[in-house]
Amino acid sequence: MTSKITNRIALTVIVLCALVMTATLAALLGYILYHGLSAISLSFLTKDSSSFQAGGGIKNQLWNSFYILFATMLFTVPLGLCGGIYLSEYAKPNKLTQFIRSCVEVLASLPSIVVGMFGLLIFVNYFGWQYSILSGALALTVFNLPVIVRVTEDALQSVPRELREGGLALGVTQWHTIKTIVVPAAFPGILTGIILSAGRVFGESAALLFTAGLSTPNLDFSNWNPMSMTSPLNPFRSAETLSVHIWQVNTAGITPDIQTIANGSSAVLVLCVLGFNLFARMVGKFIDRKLTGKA
Amino acid sequence: GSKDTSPGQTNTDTKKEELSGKIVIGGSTALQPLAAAAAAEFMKEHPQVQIEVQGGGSGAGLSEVSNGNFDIGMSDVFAESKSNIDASQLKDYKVAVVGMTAAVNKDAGIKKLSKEDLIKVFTGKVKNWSEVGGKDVKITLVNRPDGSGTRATFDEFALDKQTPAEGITQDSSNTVKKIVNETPGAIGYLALSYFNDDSVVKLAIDGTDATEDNVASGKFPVWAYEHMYTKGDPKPVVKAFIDYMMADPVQSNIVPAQGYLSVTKMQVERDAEGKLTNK
Amino acid sequence: MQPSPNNEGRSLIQNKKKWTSIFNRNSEWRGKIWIYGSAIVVILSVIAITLFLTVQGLRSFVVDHINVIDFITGTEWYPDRAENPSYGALPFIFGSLTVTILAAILAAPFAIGSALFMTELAPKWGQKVLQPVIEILVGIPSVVYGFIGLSVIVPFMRTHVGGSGFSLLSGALVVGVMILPTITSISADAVRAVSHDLRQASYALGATKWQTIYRVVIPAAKSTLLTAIVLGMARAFGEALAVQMVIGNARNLPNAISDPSATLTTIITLSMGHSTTGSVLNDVLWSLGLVLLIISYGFILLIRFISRRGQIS
Amino acid sequence: MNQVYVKQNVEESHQNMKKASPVLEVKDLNIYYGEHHAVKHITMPIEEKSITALIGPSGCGKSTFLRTINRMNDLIHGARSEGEILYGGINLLTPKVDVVQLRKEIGMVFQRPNPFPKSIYENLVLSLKFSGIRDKKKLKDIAEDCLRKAALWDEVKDRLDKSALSLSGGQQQRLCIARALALKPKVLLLDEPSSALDPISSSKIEELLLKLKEEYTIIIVTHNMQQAARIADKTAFFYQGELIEYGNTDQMFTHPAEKRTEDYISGRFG
Amino acid sequence: MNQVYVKQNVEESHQNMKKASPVLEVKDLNIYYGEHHAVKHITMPIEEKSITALIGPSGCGKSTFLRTINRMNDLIHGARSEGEILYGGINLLTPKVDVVQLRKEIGMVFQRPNPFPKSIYENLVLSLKFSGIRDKKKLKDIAEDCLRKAALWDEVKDRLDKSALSLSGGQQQRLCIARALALKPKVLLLDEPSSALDPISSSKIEELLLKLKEEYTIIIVTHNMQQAARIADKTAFFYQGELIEYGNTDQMFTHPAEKRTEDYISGRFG
Ligand SMILES: Nc1ncnc2c1ncn2[C@@H]1O[C@H](COP(=O)(O)OP(=O)(O)OP(=O)(O)O)[C@@H](O)[C@H]1O
Ligand SMILES: Nc1ncnc2c1ncn2[C@@H]1O[C@H](COP(=O)(O)OP(=O)(O)OP(=O)(O)O)[C@@H](O)[C@H]1O
Ligand SMILES: [Mg+2]
Ligand SMILES: [Mg+2]
Ligand SMILES: O=P([O-])([O-])[O-]
Repeated sequence: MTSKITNRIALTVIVLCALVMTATLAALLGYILYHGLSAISLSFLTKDSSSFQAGGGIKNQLWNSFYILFATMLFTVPLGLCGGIYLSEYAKPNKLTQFIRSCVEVLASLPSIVVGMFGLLIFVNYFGWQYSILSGALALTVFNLPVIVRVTEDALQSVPRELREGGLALGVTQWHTIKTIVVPAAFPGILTGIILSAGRVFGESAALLFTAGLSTPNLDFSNWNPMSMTSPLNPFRSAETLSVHIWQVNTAGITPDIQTIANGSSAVLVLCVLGFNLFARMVGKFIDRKLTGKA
Repeated sequence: GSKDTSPGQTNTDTKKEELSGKIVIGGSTALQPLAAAAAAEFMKEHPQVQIEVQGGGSGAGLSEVSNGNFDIGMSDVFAESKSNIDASQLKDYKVAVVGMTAAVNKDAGIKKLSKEDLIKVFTGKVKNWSEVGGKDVKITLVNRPDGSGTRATFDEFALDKQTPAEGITQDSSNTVKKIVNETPGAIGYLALSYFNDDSVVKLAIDGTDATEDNVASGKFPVWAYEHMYTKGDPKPVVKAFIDYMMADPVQSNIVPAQGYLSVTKMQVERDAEGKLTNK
Repeated sequence: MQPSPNNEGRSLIQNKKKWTSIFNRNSEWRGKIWIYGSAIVVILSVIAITLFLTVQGLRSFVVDHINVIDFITGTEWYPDRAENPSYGALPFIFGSLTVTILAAILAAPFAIGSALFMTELAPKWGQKVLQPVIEILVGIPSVVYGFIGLSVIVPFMRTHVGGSGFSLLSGALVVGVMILPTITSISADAVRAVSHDLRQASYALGATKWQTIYRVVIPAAKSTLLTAIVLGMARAFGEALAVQMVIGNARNLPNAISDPSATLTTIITLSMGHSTTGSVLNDVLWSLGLVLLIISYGFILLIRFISRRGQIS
Repeated sequence: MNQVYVKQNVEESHQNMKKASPVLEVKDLNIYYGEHHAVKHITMPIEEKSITALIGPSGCGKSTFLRTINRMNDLIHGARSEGEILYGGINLLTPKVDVVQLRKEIGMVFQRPNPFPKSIYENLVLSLKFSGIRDKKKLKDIAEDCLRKAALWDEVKDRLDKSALSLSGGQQQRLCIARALALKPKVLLLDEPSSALDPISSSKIEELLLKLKEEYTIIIVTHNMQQAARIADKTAFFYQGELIEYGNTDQMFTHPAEKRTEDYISGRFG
Repeated sequence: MNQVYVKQNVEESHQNMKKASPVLEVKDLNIYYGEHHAVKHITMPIEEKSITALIGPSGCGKSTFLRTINRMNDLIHGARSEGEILYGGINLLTPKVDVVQLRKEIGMVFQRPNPFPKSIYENLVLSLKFSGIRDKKKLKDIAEDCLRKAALWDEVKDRLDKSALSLSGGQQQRLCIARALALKPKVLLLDEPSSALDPISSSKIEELLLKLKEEYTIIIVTHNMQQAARIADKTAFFYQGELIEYGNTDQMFTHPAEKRTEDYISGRFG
C-alpha cells in the first residue's frame, strides 16, 4: 500500500507547512504585542511626540493615520466602486475592457515607492501641494484604487445573474437595477473588502515618505476650521503617520526611548489592523444576516 | 509656500506681538528636531505665527528653498557643495555646529588612530584591526548613504576626501550606532551627540579626542555647520525666526540639549571651500 | 391579420430627447457618466505614472548623457564622487531580483502547503482561524516587518551565519515572511475555486487525498497558483523600507547570500532625500525608479502569460 | 380555437385564425448566439388571456425564444435576433423600442426564484417606486393586491417587512410572480417557474396560473409534459430551434400531428 | 424475478428472493445530514448484472442513498449513516473498510460530466496510475478497451492527447463512464448521468448502459420515468427519504402497488 504511505507522508508535510506558517505568524503577532503592549498607555496615545526627550506620545501620528485613511477612502471608494461596477456590469469583452483591466493590474502591482515618487513629482512638486495630507491621500489613492476595484468586481460577480434579470424584467433600467439591487446585494462583500484594504492603507509608509512628509506641525485640537494652519483637519499640512513615525524614529530619532516608541507604535498599528478586521467581519455578518432575513 | 502671509501685518515694527504669518521650513532631518523645538518656543511667544517644519533631507531643503517652496531650507552641507544649486541666490545662516568622529566596536580594541590609519581602514586597504594595533578582529565598515551630510563631512575632513570602500550602508545614525555596538570589529561614524553612552568607542584621531572643546577650538577637524538657507533676503517674519534661532535662549539651551555646539562658542570659522580661519 | 394598434404600443417607442434624461435621478446616463468617468481615471493614472516616471527617469540618459548600457551593466555606483562618478545599477537590479526570488523560494512552499491545509484538510479551521490571521498579517505594515527583522533576524544571522547579519538572506527572509500571507490567501482562493466535481470524480476513482490534491487539484489550480507566487514576488520586489532595514545596503555585487547587498528600492529611499532636484544623483535615482517600473510591468506580463496558458489547457 | 399550427402550414393557419385575438404575433423569428442559430423561423400568434406552454427537449431554444419576447436577451453579448414580434402593431425587435417600458408591459418570472435581498414589501414596490409612484398608501394597496392575486397574502401579511429570503422556495416564487404583477403587465412570461420547487409548491403555482389567465396572457416554458397538459390552452413543441408543432393542448397531447411530437410527449426521448 | 418489494413487507420479500443473487444488500439504512434525516430505513437487495433505477421527486434522497454506497458521502461534513450495506459479506459502512479500495470496486458517474482538465488519455489512466500501474503498454490497452466499451473509441481514437474538455457534453459523459470502467469495478453507480445531455447523447448513454449490464451491476438515479422504463430491470421509488416501492420495472410501471407511486409515475406530482 505505497499510495497510502505516500498519502500519510504528504498530508503530514502539508500539516507541517501550515504549522510553520501559523507558528511564524503567531510568533510575529506575539512579538509585536508582547513588546508593544507594555509601551501603550493612555498618555502614550494622547501625548504629542517629543523630538528629543523621552516619553513622547503618538497622538498626532494616530490622528494623521486615521485622517489620511479617511481622505484616501473618500477618493478611492466612489472611484473604485464605479470602476468595479464598470468592469463587472458594463464592460463588454473588447479591447478597451482588456486595457482597463490591465491598467488596474498595473496599478495593483506598482511598488509603493514608485507610487511615492510619482506623488512627489505630481502632487508635491507639480501641483505644489507640498508634503501634505492631500498629496499623501492622493498617492495612497493610486495604491488603493485597484484594490477597491477588484473587491467590488468580485463582490458584484458573486451576485447571481438572476437578481439582475429580476430587476431588468421588472422594467427597471440597468443603472437603477445596479444601484438598488445588485450593489446592495453585494454590499457585505464590498464593505468587508474595503475595511480590509483600510488595514493596508493604514500601514503604508514608503509611499508616504515622499508625499505626506516626516513631520507634523503643531496641532490645536480645539481648532476645527479646515483652512486654519493649526487645525488637525487642514488637508494642506504635512502629516507624519504612525507607520512613518516608526520609520522616522528608528532612522533619525534622537530620543532615548526610540525602542519603546517603535514597539508601542507597532503594537498600536497591529491592534488597529486587528480592529479593522474584526469590525469588517462583524459588519459583514450583520448585513448578511439582515439581507437574508436570519436576524 | 508663504502664499498666505497676510499682507500689512508684517510691518517693520519690532514689536513681537504684531508678527504674524506662516513659515515653511524643511530639509535636513538632522536639523529638523532642533528647528521644530525652536519653532515651538517661537510660536508660544508669537501666537500669530505658524511655522511648519518638514523633513525631506538636506537635498530637498536646498532644492525647495531655491524653488521658493520653503521659506527656510535646512542643510547640513554648504549649498556650494551641491552642483546644481545656485548658491549665490541663497543666504546662509549657520545655526549650529556638529562634531563627528568614528565610532568603533569595543572588540576591536582601538581607542585612537592616526588619520593615515583611519583612511586605510575606511578605504579597505586594511582588513583587520590587528594591522593598525588592535585585536585580531575583521573590520566591518558601516557607511552613511550618498549625500548624507555626516558622510560628506567625515569623508572630507577625516578621510581627506577619499571615497570609503563598500560596506553596510544605513541611513540612520541610530542604526549605525546599533550595528557598531553589536557587530564585532565594526566601524562607522556618528555625530558627537550620539556618543551619549559607552556602547561604542569614540575614536580619537591623530591624538586629539573628539570633544566639544576641541571642536570649538578648531583642534579636532571633523565638524560641520548646520545651515539654514533663505532665498535672498528673508521676509520679516522669517528673519525674526532666524534671529531667534541665533539668539542666546536657543543657542545656549535647545542647541546643546539636542547635542549640537552653539555657533557662538566656536573659536574658528570655516568657509564653503573648507578653509579654516580663526574668529 | 393585423392587430389594431393601441396606445400602450405607442408608448413603447423611445423618447428621442436623450439629454434631458441626465437630470433624471435614475437615468442610465447619469450612472454611465460616473462609471465611465472612473474607468477613465484608472486609465489616466496608469498613463500619467508611466509617462511622468519615464520622462523623469530618462533625464539621466538624455540630459546627463549617462550611457544606458553602462547604467544597466555597470557594477560601480558612485554617483556622488567628485572625480569620475560612475553609475552602475547592476548590483541593485541583481539585489532586487535575488531578494525577490529567494523570498519566493522561501515562502511559496509554506504558503501553498498552508493553502492546501486550509482548503483540503481542515476547511473549517482554515476558514475560522487561519483566514482571519492571514488577513491581519497582510495588513501588518512593512515597517513593522522591517523593525522585527532588525531586532530578531539580523542578530540571529550574525550569530549563526556570521558576518554583520545584514545580508541578502536577511532581506529575503523578512520579505518572505511578509509575502507569506499574500501568497497563502491567493492560493487558498485558487484551490477553493477548483470545482468540487473534479475532487469528487477523483475520489470516486479510488484516489487517496494526496493523489487527489497532487494529480487533480494542483494541476487544475496550477496557473492561479503560479499567479499567486508571481504576485507575491511583485510585492517582494517593490518592498522598500523593510528590506532597507536589514539588507545592509552595500552597493557592490555580493559574493554570497550572507553578504550585505542593496536593492533598487533601498537605494532610492536611502538617497532620495539627500539629493537635490535636477542633480545627477537625483536623476539616476529616478532612472532606478524607471527600472523598477519596467520590471514590475514585466511581472504583469508574466502573470498574463501564465493565466493565458492556464486558460488554454 | 382548435387549429393546429404545424410549421409547414403556418400560412393557412393564419387564415384560420378568427375567433382568437393574438396579443403577440411572432413572424419568422430567428435568434443567433454569435454563429449559433438557436431559434429558427418561428411564426406563431399568442392568444390573449390564455396559457401557452412551450415544451421541448433541453437546448431546443425555449428559453431563448421566451427571453427574446421582452428583450431580456439583449443583455447577452453576441445574441441577436431577426424577424418580427408584433405587439400592438409595433415590432418589439426594432431598436427604437423602449425596452424598459416594454418589460413593464411584458413581465417575466424565472426558473430559480430570485427575490431581491430586501423585505417582502420592498420586493413588491421596487418597480413601482422606479416608475415614480411615491404615494405610500397607493404602494401598499398595490402590494396587497398583488400578494392576494399570487395567493400569498395570508401567508406573509404579518411579516411584510421581513427579508424575502426568509420565505420558502415556493413562497419566493409566488412572490416573484406577485412582483411581476405589480406593474399590471399585459403578458406574463414564465421560464420553468416550478421546476426548482417541491410538488406541493409546484401545484400551488399551477393553480395560481390558472387563476391569473383570466386577466393576463401567459406564456410558460415547462419540461413537465403533465404540467403542460394540466394548465395550458395551447402548446408549442420546439425541437432543435424549430417550432415543430403548435396547437390546442388537448389535441396535441392526444393526436399530435408530428411523429417527433408524439415521441417526445410519450417520453421516447428527452 | 417478479417480486415487488414494498416497504411494509420487506421481510417477506427477502424470503421470496431465490433466483436473484444480490451483490449488495442494504439493510435498514438511515442517513442523516446533521439533524436532518434524509434517508429512512431503507432495506433493499441489489441484483448482480442488472440495472436498478432509483426514481422519486427531487430531494427524496436518491443521490444521498447512492453516494452512501461507495462512501462518497464521507466527504460531506456532518453526513452520517446507520445500518448495513453488505457487499461480499462485509458491511461497507464500518470504519474499517478501506474506502479507497471500495471506490475502486464500486465506480461512480455523476450528473454533470466531470472530466479532468487533462488529455483524454490521461483521464482514462489516471485512476490506474493511482493504483500504481506504470506499464505504458498496459495502460494503453486498458484505455482502448474502456473507450471501446463506452462506445467512444471511434470518435476519439485520433485525438487521445487532446484535452478532454474539447469533447461535447455527451462525449464527456461517456468518457467519464469509460474512466470509471478502467478499474474494472463490480458495481457502477450513476447519478442522473444523462440529465444534462441532449436527447441524442442521452440515448447513446442508455444504449451503452444496456450493453454494460452484461458485465456490471448498475444502479442509476434518474428523474426521467421513461428512461427508467426503457432500461431498468428493477425500479425503486423513493419518496421523502423512504423507499415506497421496489420491484420489477415493467410491473411497477403498469401495476404499481402504491398509490403514491402511481401518482408520481403518471406525473400527477413531481
Ligand atoms: N448565452 C448563450 N450563449 C451562447 N449560446 C447559448 C446561450 N444560451 C443558450 N445558448 C444555446 O442556445 C440553444 C438554446 O438554449 P435555450 O437555453 O434556449 O434552451 P432551452 O430550450 O431553454 O433548454 P432548457 O430546457 O435546458 O432550459 C442551446 O443550444 C444553447 O446551448
Ligand atoms: N450536503 C447536504 N447537507 C445537508 N442536507 C443535504 C445535503 N445534501 C442533500 N441534503 C438533503 O437531503 C435530502 C435528500 O437529498 P438528495 O440530494 O439525496 O435528493 P435527490 O433525491 O438526489 O434529489 P434530486 O433529484 O434533486 O437530485 C434533501 O432534503 C436535501 O436537502
Ligand atoms: Mg431554458
Ligand atoms: Mg440528486
Ligand atoms: O545629517 P545627515 O544628512 O547625515 O542625515
